[in-house]
Amino acid sequence: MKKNNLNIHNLITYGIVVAAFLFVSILVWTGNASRHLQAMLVPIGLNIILAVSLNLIVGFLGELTLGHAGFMSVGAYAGCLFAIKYAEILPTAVRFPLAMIIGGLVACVFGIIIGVPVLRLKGDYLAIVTLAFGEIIRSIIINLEFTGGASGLKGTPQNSNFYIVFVVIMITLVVITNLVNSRAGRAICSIRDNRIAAESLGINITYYKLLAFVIAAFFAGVAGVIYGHNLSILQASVFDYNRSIEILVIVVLGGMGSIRGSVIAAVIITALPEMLRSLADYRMLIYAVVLIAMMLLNGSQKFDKYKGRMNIGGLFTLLKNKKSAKEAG
Amino acid sequence: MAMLRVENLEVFYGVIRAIKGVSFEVNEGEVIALIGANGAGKTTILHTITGLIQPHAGKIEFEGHDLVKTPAYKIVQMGMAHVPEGRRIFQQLTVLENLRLGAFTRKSNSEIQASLKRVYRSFPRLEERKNQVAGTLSGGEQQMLAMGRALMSDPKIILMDEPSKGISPLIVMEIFNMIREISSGGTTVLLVEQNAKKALEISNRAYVLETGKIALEGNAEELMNNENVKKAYLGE
Amino acid sequence: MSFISNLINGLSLGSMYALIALGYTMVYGIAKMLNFAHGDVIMVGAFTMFTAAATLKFSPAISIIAGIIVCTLLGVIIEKIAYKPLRKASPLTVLITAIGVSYFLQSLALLIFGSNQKSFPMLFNFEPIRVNEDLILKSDSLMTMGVTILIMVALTLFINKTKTGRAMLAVSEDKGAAELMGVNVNKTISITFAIGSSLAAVAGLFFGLTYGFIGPYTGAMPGIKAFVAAVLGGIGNIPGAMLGGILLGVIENLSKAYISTELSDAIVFAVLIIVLLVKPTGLMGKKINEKV
Amino acid sequence: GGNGDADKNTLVIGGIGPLTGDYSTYGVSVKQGAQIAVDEINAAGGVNAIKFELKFEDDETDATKAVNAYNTLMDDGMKVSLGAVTSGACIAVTEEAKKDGILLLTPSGSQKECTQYDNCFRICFTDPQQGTVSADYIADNLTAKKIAIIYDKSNDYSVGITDKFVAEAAVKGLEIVAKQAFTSGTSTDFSAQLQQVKDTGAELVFLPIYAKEAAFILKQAKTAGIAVPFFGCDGLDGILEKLGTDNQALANGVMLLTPFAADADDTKTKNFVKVYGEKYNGQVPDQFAADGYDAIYTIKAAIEKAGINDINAADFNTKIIDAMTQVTVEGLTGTMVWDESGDASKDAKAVKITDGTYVAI
Amino acid sequence: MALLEIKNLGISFGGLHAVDNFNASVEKGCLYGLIGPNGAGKTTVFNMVTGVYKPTCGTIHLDGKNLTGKNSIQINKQGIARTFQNIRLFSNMSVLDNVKLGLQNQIKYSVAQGIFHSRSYKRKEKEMDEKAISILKVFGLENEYNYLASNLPYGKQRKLEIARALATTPKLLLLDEPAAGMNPNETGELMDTIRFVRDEFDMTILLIEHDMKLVAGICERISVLNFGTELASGKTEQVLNDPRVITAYLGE
Ligand SMILES: Nc1ncnc2c1ncn2[C@@H]1O[C@H](COP(=O)(O)OP(=O)(O)OP(=O)(O)O)[C@@H](O)[C@H]1O
Ligand SMILES: Nc1ncnc2c1ncn2[C@@H]1O[C@H](COP(=O)(O)OP(=O)(O)OP(=O)(O)O)[C@@H](O)[C@H]1O
Ligand SMILES: [Mg+2]
Ligand SMILES: [Mg+2]
Repeated sequence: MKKNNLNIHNLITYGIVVAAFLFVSILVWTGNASRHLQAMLVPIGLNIILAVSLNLIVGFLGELTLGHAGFMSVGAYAGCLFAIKYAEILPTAVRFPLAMIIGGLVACVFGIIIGVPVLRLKGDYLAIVTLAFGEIIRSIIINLEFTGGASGLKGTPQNSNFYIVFVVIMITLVVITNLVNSRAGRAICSIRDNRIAAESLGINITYYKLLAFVIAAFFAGVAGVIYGHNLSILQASVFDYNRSIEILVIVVLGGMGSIRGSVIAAVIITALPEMLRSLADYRMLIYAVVLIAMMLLNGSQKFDKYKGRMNIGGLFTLLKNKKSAKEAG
Repeated sequence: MAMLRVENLEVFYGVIRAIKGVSFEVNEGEVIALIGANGAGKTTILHTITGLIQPHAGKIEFEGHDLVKTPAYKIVQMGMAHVPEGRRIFQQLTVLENLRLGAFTRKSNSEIQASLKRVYRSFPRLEERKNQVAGTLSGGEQQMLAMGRALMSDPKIILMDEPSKGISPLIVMEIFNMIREISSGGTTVLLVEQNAKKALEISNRAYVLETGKIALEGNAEELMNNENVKKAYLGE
Repeated sequence: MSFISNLINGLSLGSMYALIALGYTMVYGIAKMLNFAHGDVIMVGAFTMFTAAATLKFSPAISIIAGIIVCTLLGVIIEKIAYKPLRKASPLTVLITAIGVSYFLQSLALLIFGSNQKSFPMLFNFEPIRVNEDLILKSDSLMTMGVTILIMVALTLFINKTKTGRAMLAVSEDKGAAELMGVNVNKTISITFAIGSSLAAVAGLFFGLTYGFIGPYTGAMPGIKAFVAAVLGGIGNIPGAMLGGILLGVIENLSKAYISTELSDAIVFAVLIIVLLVKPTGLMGKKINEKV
Repeated sequence: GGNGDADKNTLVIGGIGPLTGDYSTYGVSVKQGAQIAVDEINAAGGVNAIKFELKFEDDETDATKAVNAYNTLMDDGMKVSLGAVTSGACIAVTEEAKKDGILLLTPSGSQKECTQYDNCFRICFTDPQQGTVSADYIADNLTAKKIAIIYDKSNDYSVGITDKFVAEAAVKGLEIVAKQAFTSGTSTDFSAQLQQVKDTGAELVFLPIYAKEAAFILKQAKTAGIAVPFFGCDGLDGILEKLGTDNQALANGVMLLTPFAADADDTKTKNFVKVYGEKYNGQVPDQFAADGYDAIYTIKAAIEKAGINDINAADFNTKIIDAMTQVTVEGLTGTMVWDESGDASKDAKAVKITDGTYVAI
Repeated sequence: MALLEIKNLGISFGGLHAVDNFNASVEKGCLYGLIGPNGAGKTTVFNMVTGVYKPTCGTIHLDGKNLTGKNSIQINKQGIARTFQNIRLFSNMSVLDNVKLGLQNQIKYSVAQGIFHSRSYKRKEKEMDEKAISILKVFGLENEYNYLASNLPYGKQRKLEIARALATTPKLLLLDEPAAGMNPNETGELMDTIRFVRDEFDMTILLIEHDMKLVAGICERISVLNFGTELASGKTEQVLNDPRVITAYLGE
């Protein structure tokens, strides 16, 4: 019975994404999608991938990191450098997926490097160290010759499109949800809930922490490669800590540990500033106000009653609680 | 007039109705026991009285003042102390600092010193460990500290949530003696206990709580001889 | 000689970081939240003093007081509106809200003052002290250093010796238990923010005086650097913030002078990582043993 | 959709640049300068019965957001794009403009790739041009031989000029005694860099950076007791305004190689500075504003040259793009003509700041 | 030879000798009690046996294997499981998942099999579910398997913690004050459960408890700690009647 619930829950998440994809596709095919909307699809998709993977670290493992953009950047540079080198030699159908895998794997290596301090540090100390790692990576990229330095890396074929992003989103969702619902995922969650108890059960904390970092880094790296293939220029400056924070905002808004929440929040947070363009000068001000308001609705007890409506992840816990309350009598 | 009066108290945790219309009274100078199984709602009631939780409905009066809308810190200033469940001592502060904080609402230094002496007399272990960081005390030591800290405010009424939990037998006796002493010193006591036998021995009256409702009430002796109580709470 | 100059330059940069880190760490230590908007309160303080002195032509003393008052109020108001409702929410929710507040203050300043940087009025006139041809002591830096030390001592005394200070310690550990001791938790946190924000105003003043120019984003980078400094010293620890700030400044300047200006940021961050790997709670942070 | 405007024969010109964030001053300047030109042209009845409308979108200096902005503008009926203010964003936008085949004329995108396609042109100098010209000027006209450079390693403009400058300096026999970097946005303290300048005994400091950071450097240089002259490129324009009236003395002796100087004597500049100040409460336009202004007049010139009088004509794009290589524009930033590469050829003026005014040298 | 052999065990925290020269040997299948005043060092002994603290001196052997200085994870794998004085459940996870985490090292499949939900994932998960439910049944928790652990009432949380420890199929089970906070009735129930676990799973159990009724009722042997050193040890009745134990610990 429980397994069924879980499967249905996951299927709903997949269903939402597929339905949204079909809806947008129809808009595009019928010529009803504005260019602005079409241009936003890839960035939205990227944020979904990034948020879902970051959720593995923040929501499930329970560690705060501010360096997700760092993983994204090493993935992007690795994948794009590969793609530029083989632009003429390999056909897109081979080159692009290969670039994604290379980007993902290189990010994994960095995931391990960054994972090591994770084993010793907690909370805000870890946050600052991951932030520092991200900034170090960025600083080094800017100072290297072959990355194009400050002027950026040019010449990556522009192969990204909405359809590819959709496929990668689905893969990310399936992998992360399946992982979370497996033996390894349970171990990862147990570290979040009570590290000492997990140790007492013989759960290898080191291994699972690194695993979470490596898997999250992989998808961030893949997202980076797609990013690099979406624009004709790749600049290190976009991967600063503000970018990491943006992804973190999505995860928190969507509800920590809620994959579906991350997906929906990614759409909201990416689209919101674009939607506010018509406000011209007041755009960022309103964005800030909306962000604060959303967090207050999300976290304030005063709004507990309405919580489900704002926090997508919360909606489902609320329903679940109601149900178990009923069951309990 | 009752010193503390609770009327038709209703408390919810989200959608869960934890307290379902509880009423009781504590008169000045009494020791009142509140007993009940795990999860009956004893802790919830204490938390609501001292203002850490807002009730859904009902009245709480302390010496004629309405406590429902009164913030917790003001309630303490009115002379109510609470030894909370799980002790809630300040883990990173030393034993002495914890005790000092207990006297936060008091002004006179000499009175505070006197209280400190009294606490040390009751719990010599605390004096031995006065400069130890409280978080590393053993479970029992932490419990002593929590009680000592509450006494530091020289309260009119003290609410205790399972003070004997995790305490070795000898000290349990001491703690109950302490409660007697506190009571004979004029402080009113509202005692929540799993150890019903000991609690009833030292209290004037008692209330039995079952899943958020008062199931039984009466004076302690009566309850001790009540067949249901014997079976359910005294383990006889 | 040039080494001494570089060292002195590092110390003056470090004392600026330390000054900002003090306010940061104070709020963190007591309210247990990373107030990402702290840097932007610095900016507001600087702009208030700018407006008072340059636009409204008030005297320097009044301008400075105005800056401090505005920041103190702002700190308290931000706390009331944005953080207080989130007392029981997860720390991450509060962190994101703080980021939102930071964006808000920046955008507001951009709307009011425009994107162009403003030249900060010289509220005092400092002449650098020339020891000799090569060695120049910047008097504004000396002031910063002095004020920072003063504030550090005052804060330490305040927290350890006063009743409010003790209340703060209690609140920092367990708000519920503090309330049971009769501590007014809301008031205590308000005071914490008031103090933290008034320190931000002081930091804004010295930032303006030292560097001369302010803009809507002036606070962002010092905010991050102060965060780093606070963590380096052991976050929540007041002397630690001072030490962290000074070290950060010195390391930054020496690595610029002797290793590479290109990679100085990376070097600073690498030092931070190494320090934390050796001492996971920062240089002066208490190691908290979790009793099992 | 803004198609309603198009029907009225109004040419929608789309600008993109940072209006918020650390680099917002550049976006704002371009926007304001361009707006003045649009207002002037419309007030004069437009061009061949065509009215101009400027729509300007924020990109926060981010390439993705620039592309989003570009597409928003396309939805709003944009027919000519001002590309983007910063190079990285502009390069990303060139791809889109190429697909759409519209004219892209960036006021300030200085990297080479900003004009990589046939439909892309620019107003400002390219980075390599400035680096070479600066080195030549210093070697040919000044006595300083030992040069220190302070540049912004995170900024492509600054890095681009620096690289060319270093290369040309070697050719011309200048000695680079110090090459000091910083990161814009994160740097306010330049004491280490200046100490280095002092220690190496440089005779001139080359500042291929923007005025915003230069203001900090000049102020700190004075405290550090550095008395050698500073030499900058077009990014340094606006330094007086950035320094503010209190600090104008700091700029004394600063030389810069710029196509635009707000203090120039010609009536065009004077008029522009006046209108700009009136419209934007006393601000003094910088080179970005001038580039924006010139971009609009260049579009006007191209329309006139091509003889377009209906912006909805099918061959609008090809005609206006073709016209770009034929026009000569007398702008605020000099007299410009364009070749196939899309780069404007114009002269740089060397000016020296003396007592708060630019003096040609 | 005894299952658990503790020799000369000692630890100090900054000058404080929390445990000093402690010896005990627990025979296989025995229900062994560890009692003593608050702060005597009982929990500290548990912490050293389970690798949370590293002893300053002494040795710990389980089934002849030296465990001294090993970490918690290794020690659990060698066959020691425990509960904690202050309950440590995975509070945001379901009751079932809590027990399944105990089975983590018993029923295994690879990360990749988990990600791809392979056949063996399905089979092993099913096996885990069944095993976990069967353990929950022992404690009467099978109907609450889907609850969040934190939503269980206190007494059931205590039981769940024992169930979770049992799931790691230990040779030795350490219980730290399992009856704390329970009323006499619940304690009675718990005593039955502990006995049942010992008999059914052929378990050796070492427990800390202040409830003398429980100690006297189920422990076969006990050791008494006082100020970190051993005060007495031996058969339960003997020790509980030892006058030294009465003055130091029991009172009366
Ligand atoms: N924070 C909370 N959120 C949700 N439910 C809660 C919370 N605290 C307590 N409850 C529920 O309210 C009911 C009463 O709990 P309470 O802690 O008051 O019981 P108690 O009588 O003190 O029990 P114990 O003897 O275990 O301390 C229980 O069913 C408990 O599960
Ligand atoms: N990490 C630590 N740092 C410092 N002192 C400690 C630490 N852990 C335990 N102690 C001290 O060691 C002594 C023994 O503590 P322990 O927790 O083992 O007692 P206990 O016998 O379990 O008591 P209780 O029955 O009250 O739980 C206590 O005095 C305690 O203060
Ligand atoms: Mg309770
Ligand atoms: Mg113990």
